[in-house]
Amino acid sequence: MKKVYGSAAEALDGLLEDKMLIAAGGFGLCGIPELLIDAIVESGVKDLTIASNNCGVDGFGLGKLLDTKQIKKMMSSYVGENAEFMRQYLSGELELEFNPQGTLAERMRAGGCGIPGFYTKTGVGTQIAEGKEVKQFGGEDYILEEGIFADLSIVKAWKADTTGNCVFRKTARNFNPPAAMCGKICVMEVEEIVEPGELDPDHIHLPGIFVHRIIKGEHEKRIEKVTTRSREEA
Amino acid sequence: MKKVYGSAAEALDGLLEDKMLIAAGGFGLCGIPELLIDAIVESGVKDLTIASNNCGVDGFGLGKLLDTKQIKKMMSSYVGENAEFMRQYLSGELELEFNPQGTLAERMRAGGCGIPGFYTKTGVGTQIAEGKEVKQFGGEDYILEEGIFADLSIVKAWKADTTGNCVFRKTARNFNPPAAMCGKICVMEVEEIVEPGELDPDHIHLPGIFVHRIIKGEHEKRIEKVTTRSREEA
Amino acid sequence: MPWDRNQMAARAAEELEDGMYVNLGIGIPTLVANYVGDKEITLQSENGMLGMGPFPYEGEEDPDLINAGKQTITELPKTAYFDSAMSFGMIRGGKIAAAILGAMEVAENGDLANWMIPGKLVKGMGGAMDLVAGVGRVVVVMDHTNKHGESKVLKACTLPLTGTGVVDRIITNLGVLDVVEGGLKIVELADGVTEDELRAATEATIVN
Amino acid sequence: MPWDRNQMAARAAEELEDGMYVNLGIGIPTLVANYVGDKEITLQSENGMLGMGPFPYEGEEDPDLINAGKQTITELPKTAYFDSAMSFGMIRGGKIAAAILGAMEVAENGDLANWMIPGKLVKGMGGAMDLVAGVGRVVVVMDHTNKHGESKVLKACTLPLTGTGVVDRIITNLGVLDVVEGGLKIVELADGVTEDELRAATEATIVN
Repeated sequence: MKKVYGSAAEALDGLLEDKMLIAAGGFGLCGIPELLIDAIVESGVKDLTIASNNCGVDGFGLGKLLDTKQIKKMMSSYVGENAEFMRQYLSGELELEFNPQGTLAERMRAGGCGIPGFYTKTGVGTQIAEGKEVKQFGGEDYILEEGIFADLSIVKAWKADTTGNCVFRKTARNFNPPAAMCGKICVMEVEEIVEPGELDPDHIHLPGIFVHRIIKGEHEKRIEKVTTRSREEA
Repeated sequence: MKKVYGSAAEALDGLLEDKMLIAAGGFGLCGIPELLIDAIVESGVKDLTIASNNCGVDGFGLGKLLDTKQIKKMMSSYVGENAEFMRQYLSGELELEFNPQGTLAERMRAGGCGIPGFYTKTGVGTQIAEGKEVKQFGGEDYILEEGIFADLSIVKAWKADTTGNCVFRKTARNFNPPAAMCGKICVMEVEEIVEPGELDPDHIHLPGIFVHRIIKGEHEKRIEKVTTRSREEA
Repeated sequence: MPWDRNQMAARAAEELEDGMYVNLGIGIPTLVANYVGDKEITLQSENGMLGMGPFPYEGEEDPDLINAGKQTITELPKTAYFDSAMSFGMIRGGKIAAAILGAMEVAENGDLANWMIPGKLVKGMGGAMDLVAGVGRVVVVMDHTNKHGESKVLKACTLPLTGTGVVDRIITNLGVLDVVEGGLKIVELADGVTEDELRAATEATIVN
Repeated sequence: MPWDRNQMAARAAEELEDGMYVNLGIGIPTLVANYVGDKEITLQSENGMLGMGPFPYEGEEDPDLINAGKQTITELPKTAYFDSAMSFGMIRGGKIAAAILGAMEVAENGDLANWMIPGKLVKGMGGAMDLVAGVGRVVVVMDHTNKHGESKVLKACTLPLTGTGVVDRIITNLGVLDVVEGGLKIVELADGVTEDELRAATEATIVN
């Protein structure tokens, strides 16, 4: 079964539908599936619900899908870097379901692992708990959160072998493994494709079983906030 | 904070109590914390409840703690390799709580991740579901399983740095990470201790935050079932 | 003549398609790996491995490399290792296309019993309950009758269940049956086995 | 004279003990790292890192290496990377000894509001709700009053909560208060700040 595709558009061929639920990896602009986002913009698919920790920035990452108004709803923990997001949200054009960051990550992992619901203390007694079942364990309240079962996952890894076994680099791993796991189909973009055997089987972060289609491409890897120290501080 | 201890007995000093719940890593005899088990035998602590996929074999691994009758109850998925286990169980000396293997692993991970309960389809309609809450998601039945919060974890890794960051080798990883995560205190035995920086931060399987005490020692690494093929088959 | 163990394994191998991730149980199911031919099948071992290779050559056994049956095995270029929580994540999450498992009893409604004989055999379910609950397709491979000649293909299981309504196909020494609405449907007869012979050895309802 | 940002950060650093794993929020909490001195503190960044190092030298920024505030950072010899599910596993699981966070409002019962001003600021809670629910000790560092001179240390929060009863200690420009039975207890006054000044700036009940 050939998993390697020639381009993002080819890899997404037949997978996109209006109103679908897409889980996307990345944190801020770090480790985001840039190429697949561009291809989704090109496709014109609309009314998307996207589960992603953030929604990019104005004009980059998932922000591009805001500019084209292809997103109906976001499931995110933090959307503060994006003026267009705020505009669409405050004007009622865009729905937003806030998820605490850890709850969002766990909901994705749970969906990928066949767990439809789990209890967490996160958000108990807050707006986040509204409408959610509360259950006591050991005399303390926990709320029920549901697994996310996405129609499609779009993620970015550093290197993958042709069977989909892959590794991430530093903090670019972030939401990519849980996002990859929770999709019926997972499409992954990488910086390098290698042959099976080139990755040490003990070093693989996400086994190929979770990855259905792979593309390689050039990434801009834009930095959101360049912060440095001067050499004198050393 | 010094995490490296001189011996298994030193590493367990002050941690053992009658009737405690211990989570142990390993699958069969692969990746089991041999040295810590021996030290627990020596300690004479008793009425233990042990969450471990298996209970060793007669006279090796957790089987040693059966011989000394230090175990009151096992939480396991498979105990078929151990005649003394069967004898104690059938005579009523030993309690046994069967957990499907994946449920056991997930219960350990859940405990380590602050999740007191989760729903799974595994075991629905079987003996395992008896007495457990059933809940529907998407029209299908799931049962509630609870996180395991152990008093102590005993696990075995291949290499750890002095801060507890560690790596496992091949299928000796198995239950060790989830078992390590679910203990209030985790004691780990390894084949090699290295300095921080010697393990690539992208290769670490279990971050040091989950590991409180570390010892290095010689492991027998007994093989349960040697199976080979002849060279002619090649 | 009914199929022998290897013929049953060979027949079971026909269930597998190129690209599938598959979990094989202990016993006859393990033999299935010998009959996959050119198909690119990736074997999962639930103790934490994808891409399970054959047994090692003598002297090359590695105590850190075993399968779910605790046998020494080898890795392949495509191998990946992971922990037990991740392993059953992929099983429970439906990422494994098929499991081929042994059984003590199968019922016409797809119920499966393969983990316990009360008072006699109390070894445990291992990963079997997770597998039948999670994988896409469950194929049982077993003898059609037990040592006493009694049918193992029943109207209802008598032993504690591993899962309810989980079996899709049964491959026995006498033939192949599918679990369908109302009972079992004969898909295939073993060479030289007549439909009457198979029906006689089957307690379960057979539908057309 | 009330403490400035750096003095507040220095005071917050005294909360940390050798060997602790700590999560620092954005703003003043980030400065705390500058004042830990010889103590062996390991910083967690909830986007997937333990052992966070300082900002990189100019030209050495790595787009794959950022903190939870999206700033470029560096790694240390003890660094380990992991995914977001694992990261919040350790947070929710109580493995982080302390979190030092900013706040918009804190109430005398330990309620914390630091993520939203309805109709005005709707950025999201990020990892704050998980942190306050999971870590062993929550220390808030903030100015005692807002731009309009109104107390941020309240009888009850007016803004949407991040967590209920989660704050253990409050460090402000005026001093240090602990959440205790019945209200807040003054632990320490900033240099030159009188108890009367602190009480005047505090809406919450102060107990002895």
